[in-house]
Amino acid sequence: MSEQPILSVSGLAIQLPAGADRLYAVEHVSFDIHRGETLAIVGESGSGKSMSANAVMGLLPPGTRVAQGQALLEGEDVLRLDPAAMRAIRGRRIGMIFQEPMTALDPLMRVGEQIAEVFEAHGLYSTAERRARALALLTEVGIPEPERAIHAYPFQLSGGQRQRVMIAMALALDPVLLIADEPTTALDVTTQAQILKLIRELQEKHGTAVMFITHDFGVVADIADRVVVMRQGRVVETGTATDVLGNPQHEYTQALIAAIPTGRAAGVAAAKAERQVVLEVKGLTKTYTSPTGFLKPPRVVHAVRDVSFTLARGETLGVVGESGSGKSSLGRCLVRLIEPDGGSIRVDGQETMGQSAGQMRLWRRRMQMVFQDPYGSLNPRTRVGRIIAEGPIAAGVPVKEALQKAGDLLKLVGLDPSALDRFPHEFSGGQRQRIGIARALALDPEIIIADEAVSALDVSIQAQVLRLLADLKVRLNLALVFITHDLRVAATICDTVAVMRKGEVVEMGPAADIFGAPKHEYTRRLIEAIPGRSEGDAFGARAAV
Amino acid sequence: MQTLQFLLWRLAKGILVVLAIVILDFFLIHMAPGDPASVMAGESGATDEAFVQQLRVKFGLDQPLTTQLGLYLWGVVRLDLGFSHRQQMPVLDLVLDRLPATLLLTGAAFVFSLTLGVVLGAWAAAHKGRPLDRIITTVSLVFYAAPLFWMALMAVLIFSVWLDWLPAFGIRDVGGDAGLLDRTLDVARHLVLPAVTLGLFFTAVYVRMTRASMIEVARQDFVKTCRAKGLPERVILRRHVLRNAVLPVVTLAGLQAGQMVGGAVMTETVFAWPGIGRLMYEALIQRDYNLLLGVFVVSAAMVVVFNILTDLVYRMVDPRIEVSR
Amino acid sequence: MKGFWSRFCRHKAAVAGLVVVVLLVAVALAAPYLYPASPWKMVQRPFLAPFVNAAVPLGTDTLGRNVASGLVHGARVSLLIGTVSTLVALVIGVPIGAIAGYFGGIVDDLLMRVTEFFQTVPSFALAIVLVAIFQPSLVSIVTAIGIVGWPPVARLVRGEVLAQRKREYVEAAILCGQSHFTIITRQILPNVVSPIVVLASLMVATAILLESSLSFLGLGDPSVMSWGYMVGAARTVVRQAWWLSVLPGLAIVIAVLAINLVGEGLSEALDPRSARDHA
Amino acid sequence: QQGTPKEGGRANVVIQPEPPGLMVGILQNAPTQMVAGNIYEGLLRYDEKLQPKPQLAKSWTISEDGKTYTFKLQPGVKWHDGKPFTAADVVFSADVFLRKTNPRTRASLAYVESITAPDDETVVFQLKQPFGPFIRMFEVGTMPMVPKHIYEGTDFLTNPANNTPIGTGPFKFGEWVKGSYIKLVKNKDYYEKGKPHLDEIYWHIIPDAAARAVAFETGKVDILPGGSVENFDIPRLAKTKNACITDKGWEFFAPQSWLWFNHRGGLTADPRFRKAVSYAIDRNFALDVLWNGMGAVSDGPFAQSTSFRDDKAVVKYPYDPAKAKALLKEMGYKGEPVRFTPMPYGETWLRWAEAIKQNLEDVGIKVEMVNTDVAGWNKKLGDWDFDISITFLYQYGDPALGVSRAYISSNIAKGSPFNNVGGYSNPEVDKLFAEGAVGFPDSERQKAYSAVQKKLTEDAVYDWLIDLKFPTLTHCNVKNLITTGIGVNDGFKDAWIE
Ligand SMILES: Nc1ncnc2c1ncn2[C@@H]1O[C@H](COP(=O)(O)OP(=O)(O)OP(=O)(O)O)[C@@H](O)[C@H]1O
Ligand SMILES: Nc1ncnc2c1ncn2[C@@H]1O[C@H](COP(=O)(O)OP(=O)(O)OP(=O)(O)O)[C@@H](O)[C@H]1O
Ligand SMILES: [Mg+2]
Ligand SMILES: [Mg+2]
Repeated sequence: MSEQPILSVSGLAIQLPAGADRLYAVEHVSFDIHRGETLAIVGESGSGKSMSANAVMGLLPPGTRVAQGQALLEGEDVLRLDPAAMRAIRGRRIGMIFQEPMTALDPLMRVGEQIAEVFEAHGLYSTAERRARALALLTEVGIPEPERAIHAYPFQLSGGQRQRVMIAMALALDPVLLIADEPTTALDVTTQAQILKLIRELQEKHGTAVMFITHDFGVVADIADRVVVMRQGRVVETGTATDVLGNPQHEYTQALIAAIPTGRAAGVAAAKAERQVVLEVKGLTKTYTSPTGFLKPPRVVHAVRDVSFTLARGETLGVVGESGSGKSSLGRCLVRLIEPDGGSIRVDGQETMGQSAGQMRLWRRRMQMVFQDPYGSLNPRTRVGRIIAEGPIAAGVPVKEALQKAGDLLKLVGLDPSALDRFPHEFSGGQRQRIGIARALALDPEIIIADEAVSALDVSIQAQVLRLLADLKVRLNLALVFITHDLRVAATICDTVAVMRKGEVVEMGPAADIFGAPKHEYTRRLIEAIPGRSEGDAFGARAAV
Repeated sequence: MQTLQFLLWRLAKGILVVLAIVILDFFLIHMAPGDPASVMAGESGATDEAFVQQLRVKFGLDQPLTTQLGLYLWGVVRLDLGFSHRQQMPVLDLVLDRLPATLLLTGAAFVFSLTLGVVLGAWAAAHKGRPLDRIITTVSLVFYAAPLFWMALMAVLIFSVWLDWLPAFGIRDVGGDAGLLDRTLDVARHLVLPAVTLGLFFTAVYVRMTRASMIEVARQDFVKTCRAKGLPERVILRRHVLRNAVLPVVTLAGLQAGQMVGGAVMTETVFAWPGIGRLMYEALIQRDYNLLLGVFVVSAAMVVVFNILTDLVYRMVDPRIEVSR
Repeated sequence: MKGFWSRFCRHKAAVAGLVVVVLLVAVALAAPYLYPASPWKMVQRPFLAPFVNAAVPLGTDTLGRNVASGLVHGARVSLLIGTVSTLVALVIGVPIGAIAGYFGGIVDDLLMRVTEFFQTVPSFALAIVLVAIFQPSLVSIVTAIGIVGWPPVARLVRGEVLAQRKREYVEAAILCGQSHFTIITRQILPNVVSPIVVLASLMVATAILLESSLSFLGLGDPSVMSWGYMVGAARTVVRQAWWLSVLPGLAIVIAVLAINLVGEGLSEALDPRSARDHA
Repeated sequence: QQGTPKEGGRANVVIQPEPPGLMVGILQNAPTQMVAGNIYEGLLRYDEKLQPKPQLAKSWTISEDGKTYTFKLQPGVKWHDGKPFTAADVVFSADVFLRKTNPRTRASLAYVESITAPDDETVVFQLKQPFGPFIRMFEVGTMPMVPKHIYEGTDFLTNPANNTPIGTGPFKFGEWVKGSYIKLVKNKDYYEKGKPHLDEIYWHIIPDAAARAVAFETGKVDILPGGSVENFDIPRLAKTKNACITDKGWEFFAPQSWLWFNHRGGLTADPRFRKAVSYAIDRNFALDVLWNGMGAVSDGPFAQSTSFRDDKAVVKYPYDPAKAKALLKEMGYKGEPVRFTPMPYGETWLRWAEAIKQNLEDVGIKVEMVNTDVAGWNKKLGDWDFDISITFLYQYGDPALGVSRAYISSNIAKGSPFNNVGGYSNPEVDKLFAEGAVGFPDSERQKAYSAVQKKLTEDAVYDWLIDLKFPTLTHCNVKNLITTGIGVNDGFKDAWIE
């Protein structure tokens, strides 16, 4: 490692505008990336991972600025370049991929053109050649039918395909450095595995240096050569992947690694003598028909097909499956946010199908939901206390009493009751999710449906929330339907797991059985795609500790 | 093919809407005090009851309202908008006679205001928070809030009376048999002042809309992607931000284009532009029911047409929309 | 509330706008004390230019009435017409838009067709017909302007509500057992208030100007002095007495600008999130 | 009389509002008459003193008993379509066509027993009884000649020829671009040799008063007929280069403005209240400020230029607020509101209404203004739904033609804003007006009309305001434009442009 690093960052400090949560987004950050090497930057949300990457890219958000330090790209300090010179570097010598494939592409432009734009930006090739190269790139990143895809608009591609387009764009000019800012976080396991594989292959082929930002240690284990761990704007630990994962020095790193869901089935509730069934679902079906035009056959999607299960108090049913398999649709059918087409849902033995809105309002209190998006699921203009108290108030509880209870609930989910008077935006994602849980608990439900309740959170927070849920489940003797695409999470918390594909439950059984001895081929594929597995037992063994 | 189906579907719906509007308008108009017979009688300066009654019978106003409506609707269905007793001409002829002038004026004003509004709005957005932004938004707001007739008159004073650059009123100079090119140029010269005054009023709206929309879009992720590609800021703004930002502006523009058909009364009056807005206003003042309804029907039809056009434009600009309901 | 104020005060322009609005309102309220005589009273010879006679500092109009007095008294009526008719438009447009956007389906279709009806009739003509039907008076004028003005509000609100409707917090509210009414009013509407405020501040201008067109046609409320009336009446004498249209026109422009600035400041201040964006 | 005429050229004139049509036999509104006066002709014209002059009739005689009117027609007159104009056309026009289409003419023709054509060039009107004003009835607006060969046996109102009017006048219909202009072209076969002098006339439709003023200033139009620009603009325009102004040409119409009082009840039924109003109003202010001093203050039901006006007979109510207050006090007026309906005929009228309201409030009368648009105003007055309103009416030179209609009880009928809408009903007045109409000779008429003027002013039936004059503005190179008592309405056959 004596050769000159591709990128060498030293003493980087980024100043935040006045009034932000801290003075510097990052401080004293230093790291090197060498040719052909993958450096993973991990750390909880807000630790300054993206800021560091953006600084290198010269794309800091307005109001922030580099206060100190240098970033040498092949010996040249990119932090001191004028905008024009920086633009010449972007896309050409440094490529970048972002987290959100859904919004990272211009919705109004064909993807072929968007790729060709990279060449155009740097004044390379003729129009025809640009197109040819775009096509070659699409082929290289493994998009099916690239000839057609080149004319596609982003909305016509799946998330994984879009991320591939992003990669094609980032690698179009064979940059020496690729910065990937959580490129797989928004994808489901199988797609994530494919994208990771793709990045690795391309890196090997082109010898690119990769700066990979993630909060998922599984991914780190899969892809990283070396690791930088960040916390609150500072680097707390640096080292090779094996060292950091196998033998973390800093207590924060240790805590992070400990927080990773083990992937081992918990298998607690099995001992319970007698199941007290609260929810009984039989033959539930939901089909979406969306009209496509005048006098044309509508598009039909079988989102839920003939799903049946029972759920008892104190039990957790995990629903897993890749994106679009119908998990959310199932959850929503249960609480009747969408109306199922057929089947039966019994709560405490009582049939709920075909009830009037008024009747529904009564039993609905017994079945509450925790949502995925900690931002979207809390009304930004309502104070937290009110958000939690709304259910009881609607049920006729006096406002004062309801607010008092909301305070208690906040304590229950581990928040300070002073939070009552604040607005959601003043909380972190994990805290917001706790608020969401408190709200679900406000009506003393028997059943809670959690739809991707921890997917948007980073590991350490995820672990906290999962623990909270597990704890509440036991304390309040709740029945829990836990929807997730993260099999490790499902394995950690669920008693029973249902695996869904295209609306159908292909396999259902105790978590230990499903993960230990998957019967269905689809389940096996899902499990294989879990990041970190291929790294072998170093990780798995440690995680089992 | 899909577009054609969509068009037919929208058209069918549009026709129903127009019919419903005819009925509502019909009653609305008849609720206003006075009727065409009394207005006509009044104008002649001397009348007797018998004369007014004779007119009423002639205009069919003596029949029950529902019968009148029925007759009218039956006419509309056959594309016959009735007869203007006052102007002694079929309503359809009168309206079609005036429509081109209005379409020319409002069309020009529309294009002018849309272009200027989008350009200025984009410019303001690019300088958000800086003086240029403030100046653009404020000036456009002044044009919005200033009385239109005053602006019109000032424009006439400056450009017609003092500088003598542009004609003050009318759609063309009468007389002479000039060639087609000369005639076109003549009309174009007459068009400038009214179109610009009318356009300036609407510009403010587009400036605001474009500005807000640009700022919104500029925050989106894909803009960052573009930067990461190394695209120059200029290109990003024009090719990506503006294009995405223009969608809501298109919606608004569609709405406004429809409204413009009937919305240019003041401008047409001040500039003696022989358009439909004036026709409508005169018909209203004179309670020329058939003519007024005719104008309403045509302008409603225009609104429907413009709505469809907007949707078509939208479909062209935004690939995500396959079918809008 | 404190947060609201500090957020609002961060906008210098908005604060300036607020100062102007407050001044205007103060002038309007003080009108009877500033100029106790009726603004319709003919006090001097007609067409007296401004800054000539100290008793009529802003000159006199066609009939020799005091322009300054007219402006001061007119502030009251014009601000009233501008704001109340905007409120009327909001009172009609917001619920219709909210209901259409929230319930969707047939309800939406139906309400939007109604909205379309009001949009296809040229608004100026509709206002004239309405005022003619109900007799010109402050009430009928305000109502007519409101009726003409609500469709854009409804459309805007519908669009925004439609977008909010899909957010998870609305679903959470449904699960809480809140009624549709509560959800619309307490959950959704506060989130769409910003664009409404901005639109409304523009509508104030339109309302004042529409009143001037009406009174020019003889359909104003003849018993009250307003800027719209002054502008309308000055129309035919622009050439010989520029101040008759420029002064009330200026008053309208200033009021509209100020109200707009306040509107923008409000819409940002109303949003608790903006504290962060602005830091 | 203004030097030697120059042949050729075009007159650009403003017309406002756009006329609904040009068939003057059917449409009696002002803009129609103004344009159509060039196309159609009557048997006679009238000079400024309202004395008859030949037109289609080259000479006429009135019998001793005042009951037989014999007209000799001009020879060789042709309709614009080439057909000859004969006595049969006159009989058809007066006896058939206008009886059906023109209510004002119809009323006067009630005195006519028969209309006959002894030969092609002679027409005889035989009256039932003497009718003094009859000789004033042959002007083009009141009795235009219409072609029999086109209209006989058709539905006059819907005859397609109404859109392409055929007359005998000095100009023919050329083209009408709706909303823009009406073009008339020279009638080369006009029977008066050497006339007209102009090649064509363009009537420009410019709906906005300010734009009309600009058009005049920039030389786009040469003639602004009375009422086509706002009064406020006239002094300014009159001072511009090459501008000439005249208030001639309204003698025949003699428009007079007054306040209607509703005699059917309420405050306005009380003569003391009406008198108080009359005293309260400052007519001179209105004349100076609103009408640029053109016209004259009115003090009785007969305008200054109307025949049989008797200054000594009228009781006058000059501006005297003190007297008004005294009268109000006397009648015990306690501030009950009175409704005042202004006439929405443009800014001048609205401003005037505001001034009047202010005058009334100055003496303590509480006024409630009721604004409407034109159609609503017609309806309100026609339905008698008002207390006080303002109006103006033409007097057509003779009290029997233009004055009596507002006072006689037989003319009280709902539906028209131009009959006796005030509802004043006095058998004595009815009788006097009837006597005046048929009195013979004129001294008899004068007696009756003097008595009527006294009676009406004593009663303060209405509040007469101003005898209006609508000045005509032209560029000074337009010569000989106004030669008769109906001014611009009488055709441009004598006019030329230097
Ligand atoms: N535009 C901005 N203005 C002000 N502060 C910002 C801005 N963007 C980020 N920050 C702050 O900078 C710090 C680091 O943010 P950064 O986006 O780098 O975190 P991250 O490690 O990428 O987190 P995540 O995993 O959530 O993406 C945070 O404290 C954040 O609040
Ligand atoms: N409102 C809807 N109208 C039509 N189709 C829908 C609708 N909602 C979902 N679908 C379709 O139903 C299928 C199941 O969607 P669902 O959201 O239940 O999947 P999911 O398993 O929750 O996926 P993810 O992991 O991405 O959240 C998908 O194909 C989706 O496109
Ligand atoms: Mg980040
Ligand atoms: Mg889902």
